[in-house]
This record gives sequence, C-alpha cells and structure tokens, in this order.
Amino acid sequence: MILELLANAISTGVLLGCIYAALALGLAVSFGLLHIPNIAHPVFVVTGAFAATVFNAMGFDPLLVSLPLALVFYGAGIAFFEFYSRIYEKRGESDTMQALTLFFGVSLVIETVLVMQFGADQRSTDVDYVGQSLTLGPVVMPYRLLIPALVAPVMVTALWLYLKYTYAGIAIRAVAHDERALSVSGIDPGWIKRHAFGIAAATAAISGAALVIVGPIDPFAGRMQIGRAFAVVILAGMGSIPGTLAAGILIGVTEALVGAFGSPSWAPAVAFTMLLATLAFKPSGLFGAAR
Amino acid sequence: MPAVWRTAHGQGAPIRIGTTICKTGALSSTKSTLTGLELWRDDVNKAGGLLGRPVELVTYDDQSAVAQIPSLYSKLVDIDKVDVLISPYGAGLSAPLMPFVKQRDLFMIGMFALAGNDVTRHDKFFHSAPWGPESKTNWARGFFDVAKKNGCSRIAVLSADVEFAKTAAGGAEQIAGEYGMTVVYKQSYPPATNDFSSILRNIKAQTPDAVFVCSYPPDSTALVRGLSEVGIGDSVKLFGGAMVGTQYASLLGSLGPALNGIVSFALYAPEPTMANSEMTAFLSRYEKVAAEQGLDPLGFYIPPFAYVAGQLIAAAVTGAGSLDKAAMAKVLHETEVKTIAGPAKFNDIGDWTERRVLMVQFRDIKGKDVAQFRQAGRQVILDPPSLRSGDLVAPLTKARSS
Amino acid sequence: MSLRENAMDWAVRRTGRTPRATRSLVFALGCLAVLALGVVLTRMVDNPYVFFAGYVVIQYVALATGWNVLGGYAGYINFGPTAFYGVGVYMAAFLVKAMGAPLPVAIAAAGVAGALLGLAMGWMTLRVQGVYFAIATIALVVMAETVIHNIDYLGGASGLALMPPQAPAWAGGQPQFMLMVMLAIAVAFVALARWIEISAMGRGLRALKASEIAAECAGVPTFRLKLIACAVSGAMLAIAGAPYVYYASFIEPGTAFSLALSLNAIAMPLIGGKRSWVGPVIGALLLATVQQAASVTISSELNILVVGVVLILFVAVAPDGIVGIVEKLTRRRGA
Amino acid sequence: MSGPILEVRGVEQRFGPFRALGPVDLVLHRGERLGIIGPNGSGKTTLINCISGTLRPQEGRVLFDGVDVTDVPPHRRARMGLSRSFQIPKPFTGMTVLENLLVPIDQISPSADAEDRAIAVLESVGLQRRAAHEAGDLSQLELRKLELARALVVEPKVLVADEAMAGLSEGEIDDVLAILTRLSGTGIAVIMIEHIMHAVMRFSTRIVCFETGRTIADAAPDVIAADPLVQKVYFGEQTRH
Repeated sequence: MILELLANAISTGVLLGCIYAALALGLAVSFGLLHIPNIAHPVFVVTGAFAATVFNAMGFDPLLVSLPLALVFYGAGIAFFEFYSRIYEKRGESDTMQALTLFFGVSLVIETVLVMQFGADQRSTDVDYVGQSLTLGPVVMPYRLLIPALVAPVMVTALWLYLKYTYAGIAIRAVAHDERALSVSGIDPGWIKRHAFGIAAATAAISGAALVIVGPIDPFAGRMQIGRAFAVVILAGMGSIPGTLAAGILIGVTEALVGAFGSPSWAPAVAFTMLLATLAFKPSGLFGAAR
Repeated sequence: MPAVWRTAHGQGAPIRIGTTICKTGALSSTKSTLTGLELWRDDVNKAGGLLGRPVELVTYDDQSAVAQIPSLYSKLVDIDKVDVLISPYGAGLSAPLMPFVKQRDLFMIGMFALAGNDVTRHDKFFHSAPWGPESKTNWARGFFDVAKKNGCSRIAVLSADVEFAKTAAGGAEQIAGEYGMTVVYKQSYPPATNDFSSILRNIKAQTPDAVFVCSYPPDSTALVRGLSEVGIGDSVKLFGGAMVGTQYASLLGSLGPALNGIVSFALYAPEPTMANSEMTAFLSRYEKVAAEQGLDPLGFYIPPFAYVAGQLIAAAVTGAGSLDKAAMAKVLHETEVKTIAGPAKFNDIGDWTERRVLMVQFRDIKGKDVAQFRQAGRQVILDPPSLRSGDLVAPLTKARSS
Repeated sequence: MSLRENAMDWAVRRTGRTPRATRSLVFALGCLAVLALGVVLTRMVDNPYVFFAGYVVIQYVALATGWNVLGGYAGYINFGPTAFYGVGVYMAAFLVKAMGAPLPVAIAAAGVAGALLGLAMGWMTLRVQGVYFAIATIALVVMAETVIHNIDYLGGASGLALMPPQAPAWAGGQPQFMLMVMLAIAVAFVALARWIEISAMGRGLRALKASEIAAECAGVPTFRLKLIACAVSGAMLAIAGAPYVYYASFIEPGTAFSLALSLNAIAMPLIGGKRSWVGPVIGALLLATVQQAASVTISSELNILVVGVVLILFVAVAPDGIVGIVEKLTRRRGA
Repeated sequence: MSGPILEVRGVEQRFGPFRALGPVDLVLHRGERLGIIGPNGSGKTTLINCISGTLRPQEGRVLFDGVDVTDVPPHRRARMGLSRSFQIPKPFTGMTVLENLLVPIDQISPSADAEDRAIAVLESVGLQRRAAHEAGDLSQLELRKLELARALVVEPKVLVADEAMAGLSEGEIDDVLAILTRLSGTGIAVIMIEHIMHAVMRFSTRIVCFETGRTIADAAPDVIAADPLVQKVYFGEQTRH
C-alpha cells in the first residue's frame, strides 16, 4: 500500500513538475538568458489559458489551437519587448528594479483586463480525455495531467535543439553570454533579443493551454505561480533549458511527497523553501554556470 | 450627492437600506445578492413602499475585503444615514462588523453570515439564510443524519484551508463524535490545489463509509474530476456535504455528469416538496436579469435569500409601524414571517428556529446543459425529512455508474 | 570671500535651501503640528467614518514610508510588504489572545518580529543580485500565509475574532484612539525615514543603489547596510500592521496578506517619488484618498487598472515620481 | 613601518578554462608612482579587482601594509587606506557631487567639518562650482574628476587610478596628471593604469608591463621604453592608433 502510494505520488509529482517546467520555460528564456526579470510571465500564461478557453468553447482542442496562438503571442511578445526596450535599454539604464516595477504594472493591467472581459469566475476547458486515466500496474495517471505534462519535454527539447543548432539560437546564447560579442559578428543584438523574448511569450500560449486542461483557472491564477516559476528557473540554474525540466520535476515530486506523506497544507511552502535554499547555498543552481 | 445630507426621517423621504456587495474580488460570484435585493425593492415600491415611503438601496463595493468593511459601514451609518443594514456576504466579512452593530445598537439582516451572531449575540440581528440554531456545528448536520440512516460509521473529513471550510470541518468532527462515528481520516489542503490523487488514495486506504468534504469551487472541480480518475473505492456510500460551488450554474455546467452521485448542500432545489409559485416566479424574473448581466443563470443559492432579507425588513417595518429598531426586532422575534423560501421564525439571536439546509444528491445528469438543473429529480433532497424527495443511492460507485 | 565659501554659498543659492539645522527644526515643528491636528480632529469631529477612513489612509502613509527605506533609498524592491505587515498583524493577535497585551507591547513585539524576518530574508538573498531578493519576497507572502494556515491557535484559514483591550478613556472612543495611534506611528516613521535619508546611512544606501561596487570601494559596508535597511523596513511594515487587530477586532489571512495592500505600498512611493521621504507621503495621501473616494464611485476593477496604468506611466516617463516632476519644473524655472 | 605598502604574491585568477591573470608578484613601495601598461585583456583590471577586493583570487595572497587582506572585503580595505577609481566612472547618481564625496568620508573618516573637506577636494580638482549638482548631470571629464576626488577625499595610503585619463584632451590630461603628481608629493603611493603612454612615462617612477596575464617587464620608464618585448606587444599595437 505504501509502495503504491509512493509510486503514485512520484508519478503525479513528475506530471505536475513537467507542467511547472512548461510554465517556467518562457521565464528561463527571458530571465535566464536575457536577464529580463519578467514577473509578468505567469500572467502571460494565464492569458494563454483564457485564449485557449475561448477557442475551446468554439469546439477546438486547447492544445492544438495553442500552436497558432503561439504565433500571435510571439508577435505580441516582440511588440512588448519593443516597448520595454524603448523605456529602458535605450535610456541606457540597466535598472532591473525599475523593470520589475514595470512588469508588475503590466501584470496588473493584464489581470484587470481579463477580469473585465471574462469576470473573476473560474473558467475551464471541455476536452474528452478529462476524467479518464491511464493505468500502468499500480500507477494511475489521469490524462488531465498526462497530456499537458507531455507538452513540457516536447517544448524543452525543441527549444534546446533550436538554441544549440540553429544560427538564431546560437546567437541568442551568445547574447546571453555577452552582448558585445554579437555586434562584432554583424548581427543586430536588438533583433536577437526581440526574437528571444517573442519565443518566451510564445511558450506562454502553449503552457497556458496545458494549465487550463489541468484545472480551472481565474484571472489571478498567475500570482500563485510567480514564486514557483522563478524557483524552477533559479533552481535549474540561469539559462539552463534542460535544467528547467529537471528542476520542475524536482519541485513537483517534492510537493507530491509532502502532500502524500506529510500534510498537503504545507505543499505551497515547498517551492519557496527550495528557492530560498538555492539562493542561500547554491546561487548558480543545479545546472547553471557559476556567476 | 445632496441625498446624503437630507434628513432621513422626513415624511415621504425614502427608507434607506444599506449594504456592501462583493462586486469584485474573491467573492464576486456573490454579487447576484444585489439583483435579489433590487427585485424586492421594485416589488415593494410598486406596492406603495413601506409605511407609505419608497425604499432606496445604498450599496458599495467592498471588494470582498475585510479591511474595507469598517469604513464602508461607518459611511453607510454615519454619512448615508441608512435606516436598516444588511450584512456583507458571509461570516468572514461580517465578523469585523458585529461589535460595531452591537455597540451602536443597529438593526441588521445577516446575508449568509454563518453563525455570524453566535459570539456577539446582538438582539437586533436576523439571518436571511435558514442555517438554523448553533449553525457553526449544526448547519451540515443533515449530511450526518443521512449517513446515520444509511449505517455509516467510518467518516473521513477533508477540508480546504479556507475560513468557511475549516468551520464546517470542525462542526463535522463534533457531530460525528456525537453520533458515535469514528473519524478515520482528517486532512486539510491549501486553496487552489488542483490534484487530489494522493489525497483520494489516502482516503481510499482508510475504507470510510462517508467522506465529508468542505471545498471551494476550484478544488470542488478538481475533486470531482479526481473521483472519476482515481476512484474512491466501494466502501464509500456518501461523498460530499459542504462542497461550495455545486450551488452555482458555472460549476454544474462544467462538470455535468461527473457530478452524479455526489451529495452536497443547497438552500433551494426545484423538487416538488419545495417548489412554490412565488419562488418559481421570482426565479424566472431573476433569470432574465441574470442573462442580461451575466450573472449565475440558475440563481438557486443567493438571490432568493437576498429577496428574503428584503421580506424580513418589510415584515419588521410594517409590523412595528415605524423604524424604531427595538419594535422592529420585537416583531421578528414574536411573529412568523412568510417568505418565498418558506415560513421563518427566529430565536433570540436571529437564527431560523428550523434548519432548512438541504442535502441533495445529484442524479441523472446528462450532458452539460445547465437548464436540466431546473427540472425535478436532478438534485434529490435527502434531508431535512420535511422536504425529502428521495432516498440515497449508494454506494457512490453505483450512483456514479447508473 | 574665499573660494570655498564661495562654493558653499553658490551651492546654497543654487538649490535655494536653508541650512540643515533650520530645516530639521521646521520638520520637527511640522510633525508636532500634524499630531496636534490629529488630536484636535478627534475632539472636533463626531462622525466616526472620518476616523475609520482616516486610519486606512494613514496606515498607507506608514506602509509606504516603511517600504521606501529599502525600496526607495537602497533600490531593493520588496514585492511582499504584506508578508511583513501580516507578521505584525498576527504577532499582535497572538499577544492579544495569549495575554490581552496592550498596544505598545504588541507594537514592540511586531517590530522585533518584522526586523528578524527582514534579517533572515536579507541574509539569505541579499548577497546575490537584487533581482533575487525581489523574487524571494514574492514567494515570501505565499510562505507566510501557508504558515498561518497551519497555526490553529491563530485561527488558521478561518480567521480569529478577538476582543482587544479597550481604548483609554481620554481618547474618546476606539476609532478616535486608533486614528491617533496610527498617526503617531506614521509621523514617527516619516521622521525616522527622514533621519535615515540625511544621515550617513542614507547616503550609503543611495550610493549602493547607484553602484554597489563603487560604494563598496568607497568604504561602504554594502551587505551590512542592506541588511540593516531590510531589518528596519521589515520592522516598520510589521509595526504598521500591529494596531490592525485593535482596529478591526477580527483578522484572517486574506486580509493580513492582501495583495491590494502590497500593491499600494509599492505603488505609492513610486508615484510620489522614492528618493525622499516626501514622496511616499504624497503618494500615499493621494492614492489612498482617491481610492477611498473611488471605492464608492467607480468599480474597483477600474481602480486597479488605473493603478496599473499609472504605475507603468510613472516608471516609463517619470521614474522619480511626483516629487521628481516638481523638482524638474522648479529647477527649469530657476535655471 | 618601512616595508612595502602593497604586496601581491602569486595571485592567479581563472575564468573557466581561461587564465585571466597570473601568477603575478608585485610590490608597491610607500610614496611610489607605479605605472601599469599592457594591451586590452592583458589582466590589468583583473589585477586591480584582486587588489581592491572586488574579486577574490583563486591563488596567492594580497598584503596591504604588511597585513594579509586576501579575504578582507573591499570596504574594509578602503578603510585601511586603499582607494581606487574606476575605468568606467561609477558616480553615485541621484546624489549631488558634494554628497558623492561625503559617502567615503562618512565611512572612513567622519568628522564635523566633512563638508569643508569635501569642498576643498572639489576645489583641488576644479569641481567646486558643481558641488550642488546631480552627479548624473556631469560631463565625461567632470565624471573622471569626480571619480578621482571621491578616491582622494579620505586621504588614502594607496590610490589605484584605472584609466583615469581615457578620452580626455591633452590639456585635461595635464590637469589630471598635475593632481596625481601633487598627491604623490604628499606621500601617497599611486598605481596608474593607462593606455596613454606619454602620460604614464611622465608620471611613473617605475612601470610594469602586462601581457596575457603575466608581467613581462618591470623597470624604470626609460628602460621599459627601450625593451624590445614591450615594444613588440605594446607599442607595436599602440602606434597603429
């Protein structure tokens, strides 16, 4: 019985952890690679989730519809970055604190617009596989978690390959390392950063769709996730894309174990404790380079 | 706003009724309170008002925030000079208000403030909702009456870390003890938990006969889904009890057939034992407004009792023949008031003397059309016995598969 | 006239400022006048609404000022001021429940608790870049709320109704008394903030805000100074929360850790101007008064939207807030 | 108290696989005027960071006034009498020029006449008319002067000037040189890191040349100028400009 419980807690933890990783992936790009502390990212994800519910109500599958939506988010991300860099980067200030405040204001505005548009009530999607489970021996995995969880390894792998093997991807990593290095090679670092921020925003559309399959969301659902998403990115190590998946799963499994064998009441403290412990004892994270 | 400074007691000047509404914030789904009140106001004014004076509502948005309450009610009382108060929604928002109401000796109708007057024991406070006496422990007693009747002895208690749920869970334990039942599992979980698989497995391992659940809308959804996904075992006859959310159309619509078999509380269900023409007429008028304003389309839970709040005020004012607060309270303490939700009699701290919290079991739900919930037989009333419209189908696994 | 005197004189003329001692005297008199005004107000006004609403507004002055010691001077943004505020609220509630503690004891204990929490947070996160501190404070609120949920003695998620000790007879009633207490706290905070601002500590903080490395090389013990500022700010935020239980006699986690409170405590200094003590005061008075009025006129969604948009505008166009705009205008006219 | 004021022993610094500095040994005597030259990326600034404490070397020790300060944080080194200026000026923006100078005074040698002392130093670098201005409003030259003034105001035992003259005109270079020379006259040891050769040559009593993290020459200016290795790595590059 204990073993069955353990196996199921771990499998649930892995599934939830994958979803956390999907949520944090955009942040791993914008914060981890570009060093832009976009605390509005979870709100972008929630916006993606609402977009998915709108199309779901017309009969589309939320995950499929999130692919074209990702393109829209990519464009919106670029436009938003343009706005951001006009305010900051061109002012010649690298005032992270001011940037944090800007993103804070942006997330408030987005949340309020969502409330005014959709109301403060919970919204959910209607998909066929919700309510059914995949049973593997003693382990029962609800499709409601399994299918969105699969999104994370797919996105992580795609992004990792992109960053490793494409010209633009390598340029993004170069920008992360040293902006000046790039201007020497004749690529516009501004364009590369816009592009990378657009990718970060695009992931929000997909992970938003994943999130709303897991459970109903409201416009303020992002707030619960800010701490967790940053915990994933920092635990992974700044800029480590595969690390994001590992860190998300680590947090997810720990939460599930605390919930199953300790008290579920303490589960929200897990991510925070891991975040603080990382900052205090290993600021470079699990897979990050020393900074 | 010249009305603020006008004397409120002049002949023909409106009788002012003040309250705050959770138009925004966490409790904004309760804002249909206002519609219920407005429908009552329109009815009363059409019939010539109270004491020959029109009725006027003065409302503010309290943002579902406790911190807003003291200053807003002070404003209602001291600046707007309202004659009668209605409490904000629920016990949490009403709690900071009670000492003030008692100290100033005001007349107030409680809106869903469960056990809201049990500590203060103010003698000019009356509940519009039929929680009954000692409601902190007793409001969900019906669940345990049903459990007892069906031979349940092993009870599991699960609750969200939220005010209402914790209170309900505390009462549940007490009643279980009283009925000689064993609490074999007790757990609380943080709000916004979206996966209950390990919790459900832990419950299953204890083979309880009944699972008393005190949850909030998002977790009610996740729990019901979890039931379908990982199951709960054949031992469970009764599942639910205090699941907030199952009173509202949005959740009913999104869960649909997954609700079958679950037992939860309600204050009104369109069963033949309960429906009356006034209530039905009220609900059909409400539906029209709700459709325009995007409110809960069913409106079984809150709006009727906002209307009841108005009816109680009307009875008190007409019975007293004045706005004298002591006289108004005396009327409600001494006479039975006929409301759209049935006859109301009050004890000395304003509880309905008869608890009329329903325990309903969801049955025969097909598809996700909300309109089906307006038909009889979808929410079968198991308790109280006076309103019973059917018997429990058990165990839960059978009720869900049928 | 020597060159040196010339330069000093020129500096004085340039800024149009009177010598420091005179300015401090004027400030002290101003503080006393505000306190006296508070006392007169509680005697003259009958309408309790004024005291309830006044308490809320003045509480924001205290919160914004406390936040600004770290956020404004040192530039370390604390996104979770309510974590500290909530700790103050619950510290006071604990003492009231356990021993019916009088207000001064609750305030002192809240201050100590807030300072310790600030030290602990700072010790763990201030060694790495500032952005980590900001992120950790976001998570801190969730953590603090979780802890309270798990303490049954303090009511957990259900909240706790308490009967705090009654106000002394001379105060003329509980609302009046609470208003005076909050006013005294706010005035003390503003004075403390001003003292920090013009002292060596304030200069050290502003220096490290501009450049931590340069400050460190100029002899500023940056880590220690940040820790002190974090502790002082934490103590101030917690103290601002301590009287709440005496004001509302009911507390619950949703209020003590409310996001609206956090949002306002951050927005007010940013809108008023975070470089001097005047900014948070102006920002708090302005925003809180508008919100008190707006909560009865426009929808609160619109209210939050306005705060968000204003925040973005100020960050984008006027990073030094209203005070910065005024300074720029007067400087232009003077030049 | 006659030993060297500053001593660097076997200091090494690597960034990943790349060795940025060392091992380096260096001695600075009291009142000495030491010039450090070398091409970009030769490890000069890394050395300065190790001396001032913003970087802890992976190997080796730094001794200041006979005390091992390798593990002493920068602000404590500053209090012991080690001042530095930055290659890219780092003014305390948001504060006046006068306040900029008060920061080190507050921390290192507080006194009642702090403002007078600060004004005196501002006069000596010709910034007195800017005393009440926002540091962020200064011109490039003024920023460099402020950088120096802030390092000088606490009367250090050692001043490390990191490219204090970059981007200045000939006349302005003369101004700064005059300030530094006057300072050296009061017994302060100065390390000057500079690309402007004629300035270093004029100022220094001894010059050390760096190349890929190592010292390749350490001698009097005229000897350095004649050193073929130095000419190859350094002057060869310089003459192209």
